[in-house]
Amino acid sequence: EQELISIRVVFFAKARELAAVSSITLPIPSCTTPHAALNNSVLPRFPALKPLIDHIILAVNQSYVSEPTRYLQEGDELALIPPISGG
Amino acid sequence: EQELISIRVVFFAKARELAAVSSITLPIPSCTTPHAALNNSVLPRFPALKPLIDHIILAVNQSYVSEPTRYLQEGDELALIPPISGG
Amino acid sequence: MADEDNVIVLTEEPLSVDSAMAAVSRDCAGGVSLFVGTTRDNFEGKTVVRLEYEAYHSMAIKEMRSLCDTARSKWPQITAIAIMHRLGVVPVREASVIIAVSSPHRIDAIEACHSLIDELKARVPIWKKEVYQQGSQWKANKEFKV
Amino acid sequence: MADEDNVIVLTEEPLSVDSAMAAVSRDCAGGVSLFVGTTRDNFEGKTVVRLEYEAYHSMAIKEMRSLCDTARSKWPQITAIAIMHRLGVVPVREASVIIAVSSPHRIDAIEACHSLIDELKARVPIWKKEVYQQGSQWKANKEFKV
Repeated sequence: EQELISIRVVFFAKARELAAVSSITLPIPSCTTPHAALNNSVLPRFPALKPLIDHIILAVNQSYVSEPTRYLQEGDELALIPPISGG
Repeated sequence: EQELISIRVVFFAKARELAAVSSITLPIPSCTTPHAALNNSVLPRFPALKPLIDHIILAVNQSYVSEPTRYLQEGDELALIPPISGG
Repeated sequence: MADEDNVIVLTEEPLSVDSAMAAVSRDCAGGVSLFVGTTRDNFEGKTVVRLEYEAYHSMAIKEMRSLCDTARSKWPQITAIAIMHRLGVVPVREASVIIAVSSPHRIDAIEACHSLIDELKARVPIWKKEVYQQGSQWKANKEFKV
Repeated sequence: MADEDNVIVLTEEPLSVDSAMAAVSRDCAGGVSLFVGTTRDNFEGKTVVRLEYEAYHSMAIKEMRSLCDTARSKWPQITAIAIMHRLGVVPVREASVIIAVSSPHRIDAIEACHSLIDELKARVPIWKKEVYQQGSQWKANKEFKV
């Protein structure tokens, strides 16, 4: 039985509309990358996000995810960021 | 006896300070270029302008003088423009 | 350099160029460059009724602070920066963003201000929904890259 | 294009960024770029107490109109331009010049605004006397060429 940790997932703009929720708390296996969490834990719960998924950038704890990706930690905040349009 | 015309000469900034006057009406020979008017009619009346003269640009009727220069006309306004510093 | 020399605002209140100007005015500054993004009344033939903005608030603040740091490292003479972004409804003609930069000489303020609006559009997680007479659409900045 | 789309002001009254903004705001504009030149408190180690400006009024107006025409021919998308210059005494931190340009897309407003302040410094017959604690000096823009 793999150890589970708890992360917070936040949704914005089009992602929030499609998911019909602003944020959730989500159990995921430890040793999960942000992209794995998206594909294996978030998407199955929110299939309506599929059309948007190729345009989403991820952020962890308010920082854009860059390579190499570290594993998510207990209490991390994972953000689904659709294309931005500020300014 | 050469025909005389009357022009207005206006002085600004450092030129106004050195000349101790803002504007004068000046008789000059017809068929006089702006630079000839400056050298032959203005400078002799205002020798205090000598130190500034190399830095002065001329304008006729609110337009910078460009080559070739036309002769001044009756009623023209000749401006002595020291280096500008607006903005 | 103090926090009051980098003024960052996210608000649902109307933005003011005078307050952006006041935020960056300094005795030692000779030039202030400002950029104001306003709501335009049309997009590709459609009439825009209003814009609606939302932000990932905590990350937007963080990214805007980072933009200030980057600008200051590229233009060390900058005396102050203000970045103000409006959230919620922004009617036609009103300001959604104001960027102001002051410096002793104008070239630094002008270049930094221009760079800051470009970088804001590329990095700061704020989203705009364009509301037309018929329908609406989430926009995407072409600058968004990361 | 009407006269109210090129707003030119020479005044001894304080200048306001809000009024420059208002002068160029248009429903069809998405961006406004402003430049504000302010009185700096120092020059080459000397404390500046104030600036004093004078203009060849009629020619300054004429040259500023010409700057608007040139900007509009280079950036045809410009919706409005405001050029405001203060005359007389301008205390430290106050604005001596404000340039504002609006357009549907920001790059035109930004580039035109930058060009206009450069061209104003090169062509418009306005003079600045810098007054120090001890003495004063007429300044010269390095851009002055003609």
